Amino acid sequence: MTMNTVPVNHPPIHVLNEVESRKILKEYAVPHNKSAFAKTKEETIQEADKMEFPVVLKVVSPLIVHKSDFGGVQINLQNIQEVEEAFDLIYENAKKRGVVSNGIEGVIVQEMIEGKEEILVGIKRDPIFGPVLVVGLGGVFVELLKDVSLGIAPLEENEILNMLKKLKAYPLLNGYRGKEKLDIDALVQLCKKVVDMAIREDGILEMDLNPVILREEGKGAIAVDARIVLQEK
Amino acid sequence: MTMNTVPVNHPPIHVLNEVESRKILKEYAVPHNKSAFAKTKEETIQEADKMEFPVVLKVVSPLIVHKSDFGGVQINLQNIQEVEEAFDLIYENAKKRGVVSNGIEGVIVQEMIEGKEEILVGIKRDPIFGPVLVVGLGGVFVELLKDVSLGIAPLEENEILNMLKKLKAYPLLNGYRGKEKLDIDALVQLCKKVVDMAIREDGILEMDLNPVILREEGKGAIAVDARIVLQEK
Amino acid sequence: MKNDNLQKLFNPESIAIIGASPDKKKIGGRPLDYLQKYGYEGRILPINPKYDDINNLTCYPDILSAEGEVDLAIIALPSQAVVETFKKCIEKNVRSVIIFSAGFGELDEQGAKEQEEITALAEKHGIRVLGPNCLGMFNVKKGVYSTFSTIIEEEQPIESNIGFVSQSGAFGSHVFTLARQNKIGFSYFIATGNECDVDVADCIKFLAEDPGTDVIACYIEGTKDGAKLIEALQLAHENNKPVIAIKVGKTDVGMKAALSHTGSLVGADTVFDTIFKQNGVYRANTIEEFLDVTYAASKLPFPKGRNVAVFTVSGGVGILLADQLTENGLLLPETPESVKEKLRDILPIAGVQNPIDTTAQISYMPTLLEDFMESVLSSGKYDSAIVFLGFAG
Amino acid sequence: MKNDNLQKLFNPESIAIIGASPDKKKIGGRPLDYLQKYGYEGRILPINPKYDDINNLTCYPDILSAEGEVDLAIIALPSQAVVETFKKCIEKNVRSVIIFSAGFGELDEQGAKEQEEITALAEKHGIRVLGPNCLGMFNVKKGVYSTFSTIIEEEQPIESNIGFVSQSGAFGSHVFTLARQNKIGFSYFIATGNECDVDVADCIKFLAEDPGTDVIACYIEGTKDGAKLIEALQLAHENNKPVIAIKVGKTDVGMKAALSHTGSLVGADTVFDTIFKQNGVYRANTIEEFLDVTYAASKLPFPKGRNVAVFTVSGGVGILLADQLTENGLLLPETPESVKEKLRDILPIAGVQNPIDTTAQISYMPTLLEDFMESVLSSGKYDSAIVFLGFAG
Ligand SMILES: CC(C)(COP(=O)(O)OP(=O)(O)OC[C@H]1O[C@@H](n2cnc3c(N)ncnc32)[C@H](O)[C@@H]1OP(=O)(O)O)[C@@H](O)C(=O)NCCC(=O)NCCS
Ligand SMILES: CC(C)(COP(=O)(O)OP(=O)(O)OC[C@H]1O[C@@H](n2cnc3c(N)ncnc32)[C@H](O)[C@@H]1OP(=O)(O)O)[C@@H](O)C(=O)NCCC(=O)NCCS
Ligand SMILES: [Ca+2]
Ligand SMILES: [Ca+2]
Repeated sequence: MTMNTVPVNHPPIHVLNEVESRKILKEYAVPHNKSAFAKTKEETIQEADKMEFPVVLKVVSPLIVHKSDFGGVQINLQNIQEVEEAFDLIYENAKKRGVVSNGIEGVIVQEMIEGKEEILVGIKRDPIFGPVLVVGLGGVFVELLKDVSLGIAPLEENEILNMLKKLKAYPLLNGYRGKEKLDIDALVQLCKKVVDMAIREDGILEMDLNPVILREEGKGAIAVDARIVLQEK
Repeated sequence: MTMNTVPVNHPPIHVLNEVESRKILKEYAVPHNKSAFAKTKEETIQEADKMEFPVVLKVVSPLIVHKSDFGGVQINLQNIQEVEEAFDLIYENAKKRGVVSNGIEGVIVQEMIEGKEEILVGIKRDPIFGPVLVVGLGGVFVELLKDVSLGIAPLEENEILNMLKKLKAYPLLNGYRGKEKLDIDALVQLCKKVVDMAIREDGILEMDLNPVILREEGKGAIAVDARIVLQEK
Repeated sequence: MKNDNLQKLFNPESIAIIGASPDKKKIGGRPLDYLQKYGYEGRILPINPKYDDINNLTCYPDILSAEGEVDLAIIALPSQAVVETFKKCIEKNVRSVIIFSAGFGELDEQGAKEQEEITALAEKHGIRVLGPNCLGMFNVKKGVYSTFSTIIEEEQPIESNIGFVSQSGAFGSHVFTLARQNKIGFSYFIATGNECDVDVADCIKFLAEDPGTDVIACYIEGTKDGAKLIEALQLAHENNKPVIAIKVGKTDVGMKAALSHTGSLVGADTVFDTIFKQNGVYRANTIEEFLDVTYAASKLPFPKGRNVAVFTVSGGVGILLADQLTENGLLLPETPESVKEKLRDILPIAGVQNPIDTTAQISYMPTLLEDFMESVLSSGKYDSAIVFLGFAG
Repeated sequence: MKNDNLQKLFNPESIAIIGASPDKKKIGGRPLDYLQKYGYEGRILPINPKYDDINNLTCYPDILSAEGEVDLAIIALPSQAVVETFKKCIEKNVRSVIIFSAGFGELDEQGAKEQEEITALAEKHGIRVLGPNCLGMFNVKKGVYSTFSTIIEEEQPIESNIGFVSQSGAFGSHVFTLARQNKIGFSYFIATGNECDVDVADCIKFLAEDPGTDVIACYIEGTKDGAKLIEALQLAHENNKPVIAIKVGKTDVGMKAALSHTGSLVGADTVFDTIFKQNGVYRANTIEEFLDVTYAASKLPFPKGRNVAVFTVSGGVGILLADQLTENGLLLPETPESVKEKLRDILPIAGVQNPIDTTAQISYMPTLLEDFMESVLSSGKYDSAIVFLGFAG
């Protein structure tokens, strides 16, 4: 047969920013930390005030790609005063590297989530077979060892659990060497919601929750960063 | 043929403690951090005084196996005062768990080495083929992924380098994702010395340098823990 | 009705060959020759304006003048004549068509257009089409040889419970011939060609429902309809028919890219791999493995568990088998103590620990293997047994 | 002198068979039969007090009364008689001995003691011993058939440049027979049995220095002298003779233990694996792979680099080959643009990108493959070529 698994003409795509992406997560009740966009220092303080401390600030600027290297991410802010200082610091750091205020759209304020492992949860819509769920442990496991598990939607909870069990790094989630077990169940639930969302929202071409923070048993799995790529209609 | 690769009668063995093991390392110029055994607080202070700060204290007691869990390891001690406090803390922690002074032989004081990766360097003497060098990255790479490289002595530098390159984790040593390259050359030299030592000292049945601290290029590879198993003659 | 016509395609009571020829070397001459010499019992209707009769069969000038109902028409004409002829088949109410002719989607724009026209007409009229650019198929039990492949020229194919569908005619022919050399036969052999209508998924579904097929072997390069393929694999799984697939294109070009986003972790081949795993398909990496696993699945029941007893005439091969079984997730539980004693009573020098070594004494004690197997397997501890006899020392 | 005697063992001018028999079915009758019927040109001296002559050869009552020098004595007597007979061989100044008899180290304490005695005597007198408990050996070129194996009963072995040494007689026989079915022969076939003196390393060294042997195949279960084995493998490597090994016992029991110390990371099999890798030995995992790789190494030169051009009659098989080559670290560089044009000139419908698809047109254009290969390989871009023709469609 003539090979035509890959369509030749890619339709135009649209990459949602973190704020836009989180709106979709919210709609489908995918657990994620509280997060808000703020244009000014005043707005930043207002938003932080509605959250549980500690919080994190991240710069939002089309000019700044590697936020952390840039001093554009300030973590572990314990109170409003630290938030104010961090806001100023981010703008100073940007200025030092040549980005002044009007090159910055604002900041994202979000609750800081601490956990035991960082997980990549992703979706890729295959042109022939539809949404593919991808999970793996963040960092070297995904990047260096390509230790990821794939599943074609639809997927039941037990199928997702089996995907996790196929990871070489799975023992790290399941009480490795006497350490506490992590909340695998919550991770499965989160993945299930992500898959169901991808089935419903057929405009989603690609999605990365990277990382999802996984905590001890009973303490949940929470996405702290999100990126969604839509297909323009 | 009749299978007889494994001898039936194991000769008696003798496990050297860290202090004894380090003596052998010194003899063969295998790089290791300065380390001393001290029976009393006074001796501890004297020994620490001869070292470069920061230092580390570790309890020495046949009753205490998992030193860290026990509060038996105190790191990053910047001056004599902190050493004194740490000494007391170790004894207090032990007491809380039911080990009083006469159950404790003393402490090991050693210079604290910070680096980028922890490497396992080991020797196992095969009854048929002699010393086998084993290298791998500490933690999950060795323990979970069994990502180790083996080499039969004798081994030249280039052979040892090839062993390192065969590790799945090798990229982490070699400037992974724009990070600094580590001192692979120093690690190779250290391994070479270990292999030559094992060839000369035919009483060495098994040896673990776990970990060897590997630092950025030019900054060396230094064993910070050592355990040698001898065959009794 | 569409599926009924799949029955007419693969299991026809009457076959018209448009472009039939008395010359057995011609592409239109071969199916006629095979159908006749291997005793097809349905009606054969050669169609060719040049002849009144071919090999003692009435030959019709065109399909419209053919007598009676036609379940299947084979079109073996140059590509220019295909669309027009196909339309006549529709007019004649032919239920299914196989188009051997090349020169369609695989060749150029013009060909692709004509192929699309055939697809649209087939859809509209509920007529099933295999091809174009296709080697055809055969159904051994019913003696349906709708193919011009020379692989069956010398000898009638062996019948078995293995259904084989291939997206490549050349690959299919090669595997068929290798299989025959190993005395392995098939229930159906189907080459799908350009898949303008019937595709590999349709064929898997058909075989999953065919009572004469217990195992489905397929060669896949790709598909246009993912959901249909998954459905077909699930159907086979539900019907307890193992599917063994060989899928080329492992070396995903996309996978070479940086791994920063999910997108770059998911190549076209990894998706196929996942589908195979999710649906219990055995993916073979080599042609040899493809045939070996297919054949094993066609002859042996599925073991109930992972416990294997190994019997050999050579300790070394016993360990070799133990290594390979263990690497593949199977277990070799120890021989129970009481059984060991029984074995030692039968032959003191035997290796009684699983893998069990009968030694070369097997040549001198005619019931040795039988007695050993009886003793070991009656323990109820094992789910399957492997016997390696080797060539005598 | 010890090595000279290895020549006498594997390449003797005179062979005494102690326990020779006119009965071809008896273990002492078979080597005599093989040596005679396959035309051994040296002297054959049957030894047996029961006969004056066997098959027209003078038979001597014992080895001491045998006429002239004896390079090799084969002992085919019950185990009780072996040590005594071996001593007589020393007295006679026999250079080498093969002991077929079982009942030594592999059986019990008593046997182990007798075996040690033989080892000590061999060492002391510089006489080389193959066995005991051993199937023997053969050297095809010289027609030396010092074995009782029935694998060569029906047909004389094929000669080739592959030397084969096996620590298991049963494994050796099986592989020999499989090889012959595939028309693969050997220079030497050696089964080492209990290795009371000559071991697998000695044989590898011998083969590494044998001018008629280019490739060494070996089956290994273990060794007592690690340094000697490494030395032998290094010698083979230096002499550019590929070594293909099959070693059983991958499933290291020790490896199941916790991985806290170096000791538990190093099982007996991983050490072997390391030795193989360090010395360029190809370790095969299955008997099939063992034979395939050995045969390939015996016929083909080593490619100078990793660049492969693939020619097939089937696009699918081309991709399959590309997958497997890539997985094994080889490269399939693109066909140069100018070459592509040449190929298109020859055949417009060809797949001109490496893997190159000649299509089934190869059946109709007799010089197509030749022309394609000439065009592609003369680019100088490729180090090796693979051609897959398959069975015709
Ligand atoms: C289909 C194909 C084989 C026809 O080629 P061909 O046999 O040379 O074609 P011809 O022109 O000789 O026509 C075949 C016969 O049909 C007859 N014919 C012509 N028009 C006809 C019509 N409208 N109705 C009936 N018969 C007709 C011819 O007279 C001829 O009969 P003959 O053999 O007795 O002379 C060729 O076009 C083709 O596509 N080949 C490639 C097939 C292929 O590789 N498929 C993919 C496999 S993986
Ligand atoms: C070696 C072995 C085969 C001998 O068994 P056998 O042939 O039954 O022995 P026999 O007692 O018949 O002796 C053989 C011949 O030697 C003769 N013989 C006896 N003593 C003799 C002596 N001192 N010198 C010479 N000949 C002697 C016998 O008369 C007999 O001759 P015949 O066959 O003409 O009667 C047997 O002991 C054995 O070990 N078998 C296992 C071999 C094996 O499996 N090896 C490992 C392969 S992987
Ligand atoms: Ca599912
Ligand atoms: Ca070396």
